[in-house]
Amino acid sequence: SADALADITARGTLRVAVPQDFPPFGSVGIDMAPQGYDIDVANLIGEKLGVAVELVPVTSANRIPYLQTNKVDLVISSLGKNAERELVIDFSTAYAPFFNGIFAPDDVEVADIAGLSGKTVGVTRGAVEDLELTKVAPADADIKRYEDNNGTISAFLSGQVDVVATGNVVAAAILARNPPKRPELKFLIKNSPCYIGLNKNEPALLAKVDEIIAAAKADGSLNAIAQKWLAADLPTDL
Amino acid sequence: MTYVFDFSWLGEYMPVLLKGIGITLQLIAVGAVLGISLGIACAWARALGPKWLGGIVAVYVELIRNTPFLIQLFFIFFGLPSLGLQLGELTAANIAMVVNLGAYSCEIVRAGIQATPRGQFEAGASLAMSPFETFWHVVLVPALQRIWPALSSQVVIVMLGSAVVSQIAAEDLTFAANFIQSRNFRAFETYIVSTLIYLALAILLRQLLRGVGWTLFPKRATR
Amino acid sequence: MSLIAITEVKKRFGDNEVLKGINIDVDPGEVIAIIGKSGSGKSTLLRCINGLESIDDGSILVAGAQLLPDELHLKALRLKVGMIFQQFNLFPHLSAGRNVMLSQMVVKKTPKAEAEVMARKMLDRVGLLHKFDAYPDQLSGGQQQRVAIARALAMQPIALLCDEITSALDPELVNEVLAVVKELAAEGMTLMMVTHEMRFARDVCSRVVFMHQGRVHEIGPPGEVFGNPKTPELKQFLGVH
Amino acid sequence: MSLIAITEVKKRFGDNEVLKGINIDVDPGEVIAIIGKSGSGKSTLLRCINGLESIDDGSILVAGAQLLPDELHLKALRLKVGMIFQQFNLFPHLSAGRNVMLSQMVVKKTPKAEAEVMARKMLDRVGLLHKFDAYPDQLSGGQQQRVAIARALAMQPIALLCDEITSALDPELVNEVLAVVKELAAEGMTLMMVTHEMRFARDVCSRVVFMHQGRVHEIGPPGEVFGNPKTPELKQFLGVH
Amino acid sequence: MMEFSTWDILRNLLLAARWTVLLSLVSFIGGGLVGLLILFMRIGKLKAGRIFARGYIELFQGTPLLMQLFLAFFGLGLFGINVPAWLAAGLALILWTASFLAEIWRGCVEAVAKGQWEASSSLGMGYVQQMRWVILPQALKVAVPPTVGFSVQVVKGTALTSIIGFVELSKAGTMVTNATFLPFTVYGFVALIYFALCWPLSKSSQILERKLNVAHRNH
Ligand SMILES: Nc1ncnc2c1ncn2[C@@H]1O[C@H](COP(=O)(O)OP(=O)(O)OP(=O)(O)O)[C@@H](O)[C@H]1O
Ligand SMILES: Nc1ncnc2c1ncn2[C@@H]1O[C@H](COP(=O)(O)OP(=O)(O)OP(=O)(O)O)[C@@H](O)[C@H]1O
Ligand SMILES: [Mg+2]
Ligand SMILES: [Mg+2]
Repeated sequence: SADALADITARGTLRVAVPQDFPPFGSVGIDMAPQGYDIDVANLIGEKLGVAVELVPVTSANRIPYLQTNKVDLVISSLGKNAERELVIDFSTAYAPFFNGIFAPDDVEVADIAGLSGKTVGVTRGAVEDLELTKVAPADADIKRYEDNNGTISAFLSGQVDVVATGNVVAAAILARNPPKRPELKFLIKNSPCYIGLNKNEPALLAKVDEIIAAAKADGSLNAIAQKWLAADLPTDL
Repeated sequence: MTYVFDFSWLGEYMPVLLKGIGITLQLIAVGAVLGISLGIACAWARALGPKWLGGIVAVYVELIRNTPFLIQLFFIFFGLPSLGLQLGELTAANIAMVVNLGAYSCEIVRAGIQATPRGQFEAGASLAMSPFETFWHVVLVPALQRIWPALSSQVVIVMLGSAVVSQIAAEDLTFAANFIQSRNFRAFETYIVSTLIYLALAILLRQLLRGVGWTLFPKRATR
Repeated sequence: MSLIAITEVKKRFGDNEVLKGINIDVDPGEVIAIIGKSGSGKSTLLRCINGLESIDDGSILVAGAQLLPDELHLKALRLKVGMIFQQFNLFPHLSAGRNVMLSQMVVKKTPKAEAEVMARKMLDRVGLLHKFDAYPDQLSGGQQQRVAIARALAMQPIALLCDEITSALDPELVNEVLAVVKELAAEGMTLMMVTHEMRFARDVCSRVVFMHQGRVHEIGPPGEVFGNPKTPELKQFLGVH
Repeated sequence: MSLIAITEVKKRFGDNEVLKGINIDVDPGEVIAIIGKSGSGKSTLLRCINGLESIDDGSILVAGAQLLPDELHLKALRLKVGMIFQQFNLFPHLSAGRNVMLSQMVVKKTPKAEAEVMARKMLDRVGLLHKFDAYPDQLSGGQQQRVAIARALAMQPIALLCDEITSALDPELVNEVLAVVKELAAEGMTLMMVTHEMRFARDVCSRVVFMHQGRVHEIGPPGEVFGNPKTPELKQFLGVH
Repeated sequence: MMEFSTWDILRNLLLAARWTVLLSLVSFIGGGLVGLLILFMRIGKLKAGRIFARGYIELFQGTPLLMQLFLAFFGLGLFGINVPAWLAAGLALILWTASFLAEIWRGCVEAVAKGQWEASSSLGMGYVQQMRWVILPQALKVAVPPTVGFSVQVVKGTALTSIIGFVELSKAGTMVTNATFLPFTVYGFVALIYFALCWPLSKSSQILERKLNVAHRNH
């Protein structure tokens, strides 16, 4: 395929890898259809490209292979960016904010990053917060990396970890369920936004996606998505 | 599509891989030793033990054999804490392996016991050995020898099945592979490498078990 | 006093009454041959005496002690009475020596060294000392049966029960086993043996029991039983016309 | 011309030379008994003649045709020479009748109805027509062996090889099988049989082959071989002193 | 987020279990056919066939099914061979199942007494005729219980197809858990459904085994 953008237009569908295990970015409704921030962004891009959208639910283990084997055109799956990853795929401009926080019940004392020393911290393997936490956590913090968000939350709720690192919105989703153990925000690690992933050497597609994101930021439609799923405005520096 | 394979990350992530291999090996070592022991005990209970105990064991065996390992693992790791039993992920993984292999080896060993000629039990009895002494000294070794190949295959199957312990953050070989590919997005390379390692481990394990069989059963015990 | 006193013993398998009231008294040093057609209950009788089958009625006394079906009594009984089977039933995973040592060590808690001395002595007695380290499948049938005898002897029983111990052997091997039994008889061991070797029974036994349909049909010294069978059944069995 | 001509046949298993140059010529209608100690190569010889083992040297001619180890020649040979085994080897999943019908239908493509007629005829010949629908495990050993004979006969062979066909039978059942064999011999069937039934060999056979250590040690009419054994080995084997 | 009722959870899991059943059936039927092929190679007269079959069995029994699925779907995709997920899942499951069935069945064929080969040879039957009329019918009887028993492994094995996008029972369980945060209810149901699928199979294999032991025409 010479040009992914041309292919998409010719095909008339945009195939997007989206998460279904990471609310509020992506999960399923009672009809098992994907829903969430990432899904809305996918639909937005499809709409702007004038093509139908085909959502492909993925996990952190297979989202990149889907892209690399050309089974999807874009990965909109709350991807974080690092130098290593940038060698393999390209990233668009940021399309969503992600506030990484450290959360723990009231009675656990953690004031800052150094306070994680000696603590067991749960995190979802390969997620934005995992990359960030790995960078900044003290050497003697015991980081447990679970397969998916579900594992992380279950570990926290069952007391297998003292502390979780996750997005504020994710923690909010848990709090909304009134669990026996309440993940209260202790401090934010970093605001590390999410990017759309796409194959290397697709300048036309990359440019188009960036253009659509920029336009959506400008016309407030992206902000509407943020309001809907994160119950907050987009940060101005995104 | 022209994908360029790149294994240059191997050096950097070697410690992660080695640790993963180490944990997988540890899991299978503990699982095999304790699991087979549990299996033998359960097989005794089912084939020769008191009826009520055999009944309990039967329920355990059926439950384990008819539900996925992953679900069993989840119940041990996420479920037991609500009963006040907090286990680390490695302990939980080890227990799950033991419980799982225990159920399978119970059925295998039981078949071996049941294939024992009745004369062996009677010879033991007529030498004034108690039923348990007869089982332990007379029946067990030939029974194990009879089913050793089947047991070995089951151990390899469980070793390969141990991959799912990565889901509770136990840092086995599959965890290592998933960890690496979540950092560098080199999924193919990491999965190919880990598949080859699993294959090598499976072959090695099979050989090892054959060797164990040779030392445990130096003589052709079955007829 | 008789060493083994069998009184009105009955045994049923389901509806099938296999022993219909057996009475035999065996004196110390006696050698009893039990003969009879297939299915007449010979094996069942021996198995009852060894407690491998429980009896439904009657009593069995060995050296004055009653046979009761609990583990303690059974163990005590089996220490007194050894049994040897048609199929040898050697433990295939143990060498000949170990076969003989095992029950001493497990049951009597004899120290290993002592058990080994006894095993060597017993294997020597059956002419197989040189096979101490051989495994059962390296031995001929006759040798295996002799190891089985040594194994039973090592428990120092006061009586031995032998159930067709030469029936599974090739004709050439029968004699080596019978020679051992003959020697035991000569040494005063009390023996009850089911056998088809009529010549052997005639030569070695003090009494012959002819069983028929679960009953002791004739009993007496071999000269009488073989020389002058009284019942038509025994005559038919012996092929006397 | 001899029906089966065995010339200088040698057979090795690894280093173990089991047949060391066998020469026997069998005329049509002859009944040959092969006797000898265990391990002397009797079974191996029969198996070679039937092509179950390939020979390393020498030649075997059956009805003038050379035994060659390719499937076509083997099949032709086996249509001429039937074999019956110690362990009967009936097909356990087929009734007696089906056992006899199968090879006719599969190998000779005989139509089913015709095969059934033949099966009934052959089962009748061995006295088992009434067992046509019985399965092997419903038959006694002697009956099973007779079905095996009927099965071999149904292929209308010109010669039959029998390897200790009564050894696995209880003494009472031996005679019913030997009676069938005797009848076959009387009808002129060419037979080569390994047997331990010396009396039978003496009564029925035209010649006796004594094998010893892979060689034909003595051969001759039964009167001569049994009445006047020449070699010490045969004497010892027959228990003549 | 919409609320899942217990019924919603169960309904979605049951819907997803249809995939589990379908995938199991596919792998079992396909795996049976391929397994038969491998079996014939493994016990056949052709040396190359035997070596291939041994290597095949070693490879597919020696690597995790998860990786086999991954490589069948994405690995082939890398070389531009665009296999749809159902094909990749079917392929990997069939090849994996076949490797186990071939070994199970080989044991059964070898359990047929040597005398059966010899008797049928001496009646003039060729290799194929022996197999068809004498060996396989006997092997088949002993093969049924372990084969049914193995099908339980296949049912559970289908869970791994989620790596290539199948939303079967296990995956549906994870997805619903992520939407509901009710791991116990959800996984409890998942375990129950698996048990309901697998237990009858286990049980029937045991019953078959007992039946065969009673009516043994195999000696
Ligand atoms: N465990 C058992 N269950 C049911 N019936 C049995 C059992 N053991 C033996 N019998 C039956 O009891 C009867 C006597 O059997 P037993 O073995 O004592 O005969 P036997 O005289 O030793 O014969 P043989 O010479 O064949 O050994 C037979 O009819 C047999 O079928
Ligand atoms: N398939 C085989 N592989 C190796 N050695 C064999 C094989 N078959 C037979 N032998 C050996 O060949 C020799 C002759 O065996 P064979 O079975 O022909 O003896 P036999 O005269 O029939 O004895 P028996 O009376 O015990 O049946 C024996 O030493 C035996 O161990
Ligand atoms: Mg008996
Ligand atoms: Mg032979």
